[in-house]
Amino acid sequence: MANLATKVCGVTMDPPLVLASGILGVSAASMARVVRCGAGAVTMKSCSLEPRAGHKNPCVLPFEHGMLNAVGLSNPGVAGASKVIAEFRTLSRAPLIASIFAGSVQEFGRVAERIAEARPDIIEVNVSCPNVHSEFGAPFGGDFDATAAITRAVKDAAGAIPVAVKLTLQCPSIGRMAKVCEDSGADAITAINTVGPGMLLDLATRRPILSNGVGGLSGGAIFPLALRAVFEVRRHTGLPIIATGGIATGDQAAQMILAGASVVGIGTGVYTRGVTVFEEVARELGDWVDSTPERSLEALTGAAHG
Amino acid sequence: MANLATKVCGVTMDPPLVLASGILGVSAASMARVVRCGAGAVTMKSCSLEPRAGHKNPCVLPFEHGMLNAVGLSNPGVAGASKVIAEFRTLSRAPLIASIFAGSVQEFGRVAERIAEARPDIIEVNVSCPNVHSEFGAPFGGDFDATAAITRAVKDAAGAIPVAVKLTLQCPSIGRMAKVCEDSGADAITAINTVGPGMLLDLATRRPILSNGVGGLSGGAIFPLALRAVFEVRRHTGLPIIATGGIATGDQAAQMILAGASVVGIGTGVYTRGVTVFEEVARELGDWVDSTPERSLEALTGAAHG
Amino acid sequence: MDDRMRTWPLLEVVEHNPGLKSFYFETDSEVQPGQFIMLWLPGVDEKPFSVSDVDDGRLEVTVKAVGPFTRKLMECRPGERLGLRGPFGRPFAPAEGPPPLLVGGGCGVAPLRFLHRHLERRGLSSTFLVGVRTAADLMFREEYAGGLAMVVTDDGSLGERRLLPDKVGELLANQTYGTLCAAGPEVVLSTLKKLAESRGIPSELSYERHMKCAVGLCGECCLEDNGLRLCVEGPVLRHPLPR
Amino acid sequence: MDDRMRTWPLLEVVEHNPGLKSFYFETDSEVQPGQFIMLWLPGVDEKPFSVSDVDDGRLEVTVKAVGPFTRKLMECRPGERLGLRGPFGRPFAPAEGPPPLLVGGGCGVAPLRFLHRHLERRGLSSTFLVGVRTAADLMFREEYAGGLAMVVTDDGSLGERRLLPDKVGELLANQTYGTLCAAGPEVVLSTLKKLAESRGIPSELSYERHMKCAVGLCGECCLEDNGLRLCVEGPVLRHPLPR
Ligand SMILES: Cc1cc2nc3c(=O)[nH]c(=O)nc-3n(C[C@H](O)[C@H](O)[C@H](O)COP(=O)(O)OP(=O)(O)OC[C@H]3O[C@@H](n4cnc5c(N)ncnc54)[C@H](O)[C@@H]3O)c2cc1C
Ligand SMILES: Cc1cc2nc3c(=O)[nH]c(=O)nc-3n(C[C@H](O)[C@H](O)[C@H](O)COP(=O)(O)OP(=O)(O)OC[C@H]3O[C@@H](n4cnc5c(N)ncnc54)[C@H](O)[C@@H]3O)c2cc1C
Ligand SMILES: Cc1cc2nc3c(=O)[nH]c(=O)nc-3n(C[C@H](O)[C@H](O)[C@H](O)COP(=O)(O)O)c2cc1C
Ligand SMILES: Cc1cc2nc3c(=O)[nH]c(=O)nc-3n(C[C@H](O)[C@H](O)[C@H](O)COP(=O)(O)O)c2cc1C
Ligand code: FES
Ligand code: FES
Repeated sequence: MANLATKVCGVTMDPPLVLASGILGVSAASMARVVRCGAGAVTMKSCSLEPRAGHKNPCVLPFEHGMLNAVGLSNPGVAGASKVIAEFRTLSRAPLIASIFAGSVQEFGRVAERIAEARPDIIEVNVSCPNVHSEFGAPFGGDFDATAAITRAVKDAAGAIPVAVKLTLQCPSIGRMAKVCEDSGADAITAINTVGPGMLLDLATRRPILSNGVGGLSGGAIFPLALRAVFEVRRHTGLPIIATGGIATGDQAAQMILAGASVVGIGTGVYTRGVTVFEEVARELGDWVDSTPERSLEALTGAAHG
Repeated sequence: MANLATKVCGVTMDPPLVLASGILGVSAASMARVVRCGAGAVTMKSCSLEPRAGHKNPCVLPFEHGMLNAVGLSNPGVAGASKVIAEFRTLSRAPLIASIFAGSVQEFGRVAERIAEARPDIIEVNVSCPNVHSEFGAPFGGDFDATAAITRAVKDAAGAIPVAVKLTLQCPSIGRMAKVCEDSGADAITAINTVGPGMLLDLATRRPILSNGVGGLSGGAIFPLALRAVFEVRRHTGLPIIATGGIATGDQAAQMILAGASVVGIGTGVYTRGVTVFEEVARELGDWVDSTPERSLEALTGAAHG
Repeated sequence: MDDRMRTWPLLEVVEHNPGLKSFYFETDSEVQPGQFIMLWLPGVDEKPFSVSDVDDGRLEVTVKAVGPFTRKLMECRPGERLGLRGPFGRPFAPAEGPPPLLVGGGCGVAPLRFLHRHLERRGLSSTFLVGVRTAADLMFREEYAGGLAMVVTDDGSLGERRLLPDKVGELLANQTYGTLCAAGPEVVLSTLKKLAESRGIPSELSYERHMKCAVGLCGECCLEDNGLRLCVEGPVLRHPLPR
Repeated sequence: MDDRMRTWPLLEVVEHNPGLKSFYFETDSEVQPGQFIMLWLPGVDEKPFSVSDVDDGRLEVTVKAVGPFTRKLMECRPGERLGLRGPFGRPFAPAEGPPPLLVGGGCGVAPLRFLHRHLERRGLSSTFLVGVRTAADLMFREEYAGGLAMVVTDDGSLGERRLLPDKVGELLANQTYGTLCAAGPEVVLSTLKKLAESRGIPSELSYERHMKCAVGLCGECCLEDNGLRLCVEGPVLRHPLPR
């Protein structure tokens, strides 16, 4: 089978399939298991300076076409996350991406500085979580200047550790936003976070089902939106792209590669196809690469733009 | 069964199920048939000042979770549309909503003036089509000032005919946008248009499948986004709402009513459930209304906010 | 093959006459005679074509070059990947009882040929009449020259020199058929419809209109009088018509 | 009932002891003993509960009031609508061969009772032992007081005065069982696991951890040592463990 190993910001992921942030990313043991199930790298659940409790249940809500979630960024804080990184290193040699968020530009810098000490392979900057408006104001990810400032602050704090900025569709132009990140020093783009938010109501009680009222949309429903986002990011920048959004098959992963992704993130696919989705997508992706004249993922990356 | 007849801007729709714009809305005969299949009102395909050819095929692309389309607003121009209105009046007594779009504020006024002469029951202003960027610039629907100006221009031209503004999610806040429309004189809000746009690629040819490259996302995938949009519009305004986006069942229609919709639009549901979707949703909606203590749609409208 | 677009390698191309070819694709779908597929030439356009046979896992469409799309299609070679979605639409549904009369005019021969073979494979008999302007327009000439179908041409270059509707009138007068199944130019169809009506038998007629979505949404293919969508309620309509 | 949230009317509530009740819902789902559902009190919270029986289209859960959620639940009356999604997780799968030993401790009685009835309805025999601190903690006391199950209590208020693991040790020493199936506090489970190991029989143990998503995404329920998700790979784990 084709060699799928892929280098992003100097970090080798084999296969180029990454566990997306917020999925099974709270403990070292669970991330190590995801690696045993075929992931080439894992992303931790986003962490903040201090621990956060998150929202009450229901906070995850499957529906016919995907999933709504409003977990509320529950996390053990950067200190707890750093311990998890250290523990993960004892269990697995796969690359680990730490994900961070914060309520201000300065705080992003502080969290980055702290997490950098734990030496993750990449720091992913979550400027785009749709579930924490009230506490942190509108998501930074919709604002070019705020995103630029956060990117610079995190880069300053991260030292040699590469920084990926995770973008949202809830912005005027995701392509231009990616360019802003590139110009501000980002080393990679992750696209996309959940879409919306959305809502589902229960007819009997007439209430939103999610305890938070609304939640971010993920899964199959958003695949075409994520694909087009990746296509746009590639048109606007030369940065490597971690493509995330609705991917659960090799066909979808391949579309992302053609659109410009270097590696592919899987979140909700762990639900729709089970945790061995990584093994399965790797096999399907490999078969596809083998069926092309190029027989090389790198040569296929962005080929839809050719 | 419960009486479902609903008055919106003085126009009675029975049942309160509207054929959404762009679906079977090009000829009088097809709209009349949709009424025979149970729709309480029909919306015409959006028309512009001059005729437009639209995009080549493929321009409509079903996928697992919905549909992408980039029909490109093909239409016979306002003169042709006016003839269709006249013909529809000879075939059906159901209310007809004319949908208009244009490339400038002034032109919106001119199209409104012309279409008003044909006396549709409501004029719907499509400020939000995602498929005509290049020719008309970024969609007006993302810009508060542009949408306000268009609303005023159309209201001025429409005389006594009520005006509904059709909003998109691709704006900073759909609730605030609705308020802007209300303040500018709109009589109703239609929410939402298609989402995105999105893209799907063919692996073999490595091209986007849609001739236009990208297309608007509709159908089941967007229902939670549309529901939350309607909820937000209701929170920000007192205007009646025509809720559109992913609705194909009575349960979904009922969720929209609870979120604040007065009537419900169905587009892609005509594909997923067949053209008799209107009859079926009316029956299901009626059963639900009968199962509530209120037994009245009006009393249930917006009840999720209570 | 389903409603979603997917590309398939072209397995084989057979030229019947200049500008008249059959194209073969692998298929995994149940297709009924009278149904059509949407054929996508990437970068060019996508157009509807009747399926002219499905046999042994191979789907066949037979196309006449009439304009830009069909001319481009004539240049396609085996191995190229073309997009297919479908099958779409209501197929022929001849009534049980006396055998049907199958009538194909021009490109309308394609779906009737599938119907004819389909009935034959089920041990059902039918009478098959094809009519074209001139011999060079005839799809599957090889087959029909051998007598599998009655052939009429406007110019007498093959089979009887006769206008198609005249021949149908004669057949209907001399024998009892269960259903008249036909495809061809709309003017021909409306004459055939009247002939069937006057004999008191139902007709199943396939109409060719421009199609865009093929899934019943865009309204492009709707009939002017009753709003029926030819891509869903058609392309084969039974007379008298449904709602 | 499925993965998606839906509200169902509460059909009936049966009080076993103060703060210990069974709740009944209509159901259309196949549920296996050992599986759990997520129960939503709108406006309050949503928590996991083992199904304690499914009989005649009625799903039963049996709950002990231990905190804010379960106390609120005790106030629910028939007719109220509560949300359910599920069933989730891996059920008990006792090996074929000699009958299993079923052991329920505390609230762990609930899933074992379902398993016991389930086996009974299939004509399969099993030995059923339940253990609680004191008689008032026993779910289905009415049933077990009658001898359907062996009962041990820490304080001797019902059945034998005996610690649950001791009793299990005795049973295992005196008879051959195919599988040890158990649910209860984790400390008890780890003792039982060792007992089964020392006898060389597999154990199927149900673990109760806090759950959030119940569909294998959030990571809340993962085991510290191997990362298994109790909502998917559990709550019933077979020892030795899978990957
Ligand atoms: C349900 C359905 C089934 C069809 N089945 C077949 C089939 O099996 N084989 C086939 O060859 N075509 C079939 N067609 C017609 C086919 O779609 C057209 O031939 C095609 O659109 C021509 O595209 P073009 O760009 O080459 O020519 P266009 O530019 O679209 O047309 C060129 C000229 O040819 C005329 N024309 C279009 N179609 C025909 C026709 N069928 N016969 C004569 N003149 C025509 C047009 O009116 C125009 O004047 C079918 C159409 C429909 C709706
Ligand atoms: C798979 C699974 C199946 C379950 N099945 C059942 C069941 O059938 N019946 C049932 O009553 N409960 C069951 N539980 C436990 C149930 O989910 C908890 O009782 C519930 O979360 C308590 O919520 P609360 O807000 O009332 O109390 P909390 O505030 O969550 O807890 C209050 C106190 O009780 C303790 N506690 C929690 N659960 C238990 C327990 N089961 N026994 C003793 N102490 C406990 C907590 O640690 C805490 O100290 C199950 C849990 C899981 C994970
Ligand atoms: C339950 C859940 C929790 C998530 N939590 C986070 C998070 O903490 N940080 C983050 O950047 N993204 C988070 N996401 C977003 C995912 O990482 C991913 O970007 C998104 O779900 C789209 O990918 P998918 O369709 O494969 O799930 C979460 C998604 C889900 C479903
Ligand atoms: C094929 C197609 C064409 C459409 N054309 C228009 C249009 O011309 N004008 C408009 O305002 N909306 C148009 N729409 C958007 C619909 O009216 C509707 O807002 C959207 O599809 C969401 O509803 P649905 O999920 O029920 O389809 C179109 C949608 C589709 C699928
Ligand atoms: S081709 Fe679109 S409705 Fe028939
Ligand atoms: S409860 Fe979320 S992974 Fe198990």
